[in-house]
Amino acid sequence: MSKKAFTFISRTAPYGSNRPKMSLDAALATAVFEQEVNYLFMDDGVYQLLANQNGEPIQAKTLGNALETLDLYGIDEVCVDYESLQKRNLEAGDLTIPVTLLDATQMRALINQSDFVINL
Amino acid sequence: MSKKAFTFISRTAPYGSNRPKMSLDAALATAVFEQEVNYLFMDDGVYQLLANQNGEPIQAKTLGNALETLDLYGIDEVCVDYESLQKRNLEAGDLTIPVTLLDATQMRALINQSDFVINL
Amino acid sequence: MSSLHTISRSSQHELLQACLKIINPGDEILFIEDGVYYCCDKKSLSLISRDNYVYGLREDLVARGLRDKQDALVEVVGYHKFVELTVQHSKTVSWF
Amino acid sequence: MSSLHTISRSSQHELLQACLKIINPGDEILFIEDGVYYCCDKKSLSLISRDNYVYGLREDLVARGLRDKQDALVEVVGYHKFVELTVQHSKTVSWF
Amino acid sequence: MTAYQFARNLLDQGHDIYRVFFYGDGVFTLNALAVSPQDEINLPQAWHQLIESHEIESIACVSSAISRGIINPREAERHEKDSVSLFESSDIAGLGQLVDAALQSDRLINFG
Amino acid sequence: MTAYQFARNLLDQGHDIYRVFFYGDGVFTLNALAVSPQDEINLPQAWHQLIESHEIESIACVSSAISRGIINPREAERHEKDSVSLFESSDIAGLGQLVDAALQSDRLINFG
Repeated sequence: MSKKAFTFISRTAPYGSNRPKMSLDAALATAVFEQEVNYLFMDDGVYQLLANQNGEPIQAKTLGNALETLDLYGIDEVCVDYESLQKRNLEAGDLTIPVTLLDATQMRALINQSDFVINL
Repeated sequence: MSKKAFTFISRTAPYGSNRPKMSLDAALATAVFEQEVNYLFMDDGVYQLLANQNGEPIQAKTLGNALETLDLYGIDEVCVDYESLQKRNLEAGDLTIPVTLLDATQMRALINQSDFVINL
Repeated sequence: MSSLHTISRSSQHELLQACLKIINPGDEILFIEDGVYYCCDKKSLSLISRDNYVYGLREDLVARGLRDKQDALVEVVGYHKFVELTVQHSKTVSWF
Repeated sequence: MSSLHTISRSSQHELLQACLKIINPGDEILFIEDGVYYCCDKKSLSLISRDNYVYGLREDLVARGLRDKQDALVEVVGYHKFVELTVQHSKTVSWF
Repeated sequence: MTAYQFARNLLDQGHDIYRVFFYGDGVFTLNALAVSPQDEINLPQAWHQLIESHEIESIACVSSAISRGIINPREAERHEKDSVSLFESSDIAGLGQLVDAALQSDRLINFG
Repeated sequence: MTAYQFARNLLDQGHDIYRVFFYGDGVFTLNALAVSPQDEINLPQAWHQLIESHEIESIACVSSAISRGIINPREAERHEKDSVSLFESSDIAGLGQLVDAALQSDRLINFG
């Protein structure tokens, strides 16, 4: 079976809902199948990447730490919508892992070359 | 027991979620207890009042019809945030029941005089 | 490699803005569920390029009292066409 | 008859705007859950009148990596104070 | 989670809970069949223990509960189901119990 | 509801469904204990019938299902629960089944 390109788009904040965790789990499962996996954070999704998270006081797993495993699963294309970051007064240095900042043209190209685009 | 003033605020569109129905059911239950009930529609909640709804094609109960029962339960203060209506290019004539249009000052007074304010 | 984009929540959720950031020429948009409120929202619809054709799902428009109120830009379709659209495009991107 | 307003979702959901439409002088605002992102959002905070004191829940700030990043306008409190605030005000209005 | 932490702190501070009323998707919080991953809190279990240890009255709204399959033996029999899913520390009743609680209590606090 | 109508129309038009995968809160759609008001559609029941009559493979994601108390006899035994809640027309399996379905099918359609 040939390798397909999956792009996961995550647009929601961590902890407030289960969606970021669902998206991450699905992406990791896809990586296990040795497919090409891209991860794109947009809108409130960029909050998932903030450094110094600590889920302990609300008895939740720290999502920021979980995202650090993307690398271990061979998902190296972790992309962020630059505009979403700017709008929240954040910059790459505020984030817990290295990311690729994309503008609209680059995001369009990423979506266009993907076989599957999964918003979770 | 003295009569208390309950104000229900409904801010979400019908059908897409269960929240409008939850709000309506809670308001009707409150009216059954012979309390003062005010109903305030804000933001997407004003869509609940649109005339000519018909839930049949999506196998749902028609919420617009259900709102017509507010009157039967003695809930006559059905209020709408005028700004939310305007923002959606709607006017009172587009709605299925008669409503009282409120500006911010009037909404503040309504909330201030309420013993309970319930957002559902 | 064109895409069908389904949008299923009202403008309060800003899904159209997110979708428009990544949409490609030739992609099409289908408004479903609470997304059909966009079908009567000239201002939001004006943000969509003419390169992207726009549909609204009839069942959801009827339920919400919007049938015959949709903008002229929007083609009203049923589930039959919804299925066909997912076949015509190589992938479907669902915004919810 | 003052109120405590709790806001529990991020600015993407525009709960603060709705709350500010109906807030009265002397009412207070407590940001909880995803609402705590507002605590670092100068622009949104500037919409709040000085007649309305603003709190952020510590546990939710810490979880999200926002501890010590909140604006000077925001007083950080724990659950103990959260309970006290609901007692001090005659009613609590929850925005979610 | 917030509601649970709030309830615990409220009790620690010497206040009383007249009733907890679970409405809408909130009734899933009373699902006795839920199992959490080992490193995460089991919120239904935590609520169940809090309710039992403090003898709190806990009600799941009947229409919310049965439409979501959160049922006790009584509702299971009525609707001819073989299983039950509601913790036995909670009961099923109508929305009147919410209105009554608002009227009987000093404060009504709502969590989304 | 939209996903159900879509699936029905797709089958009517002569297409095949390789697999339906329920994830997150979607697993509640497979809750056999849910009872709807008489004048409303029982969506879990409708899905169950569609799945049975067309012999569709239907999977509930294991982590989503057990954390939400949607369990079959196998999971009930494993986690020492007395009740089951999953329709017997569906099975419980891992996320790999979603990835496999994407790779084996001509189209993957996602509903929120």
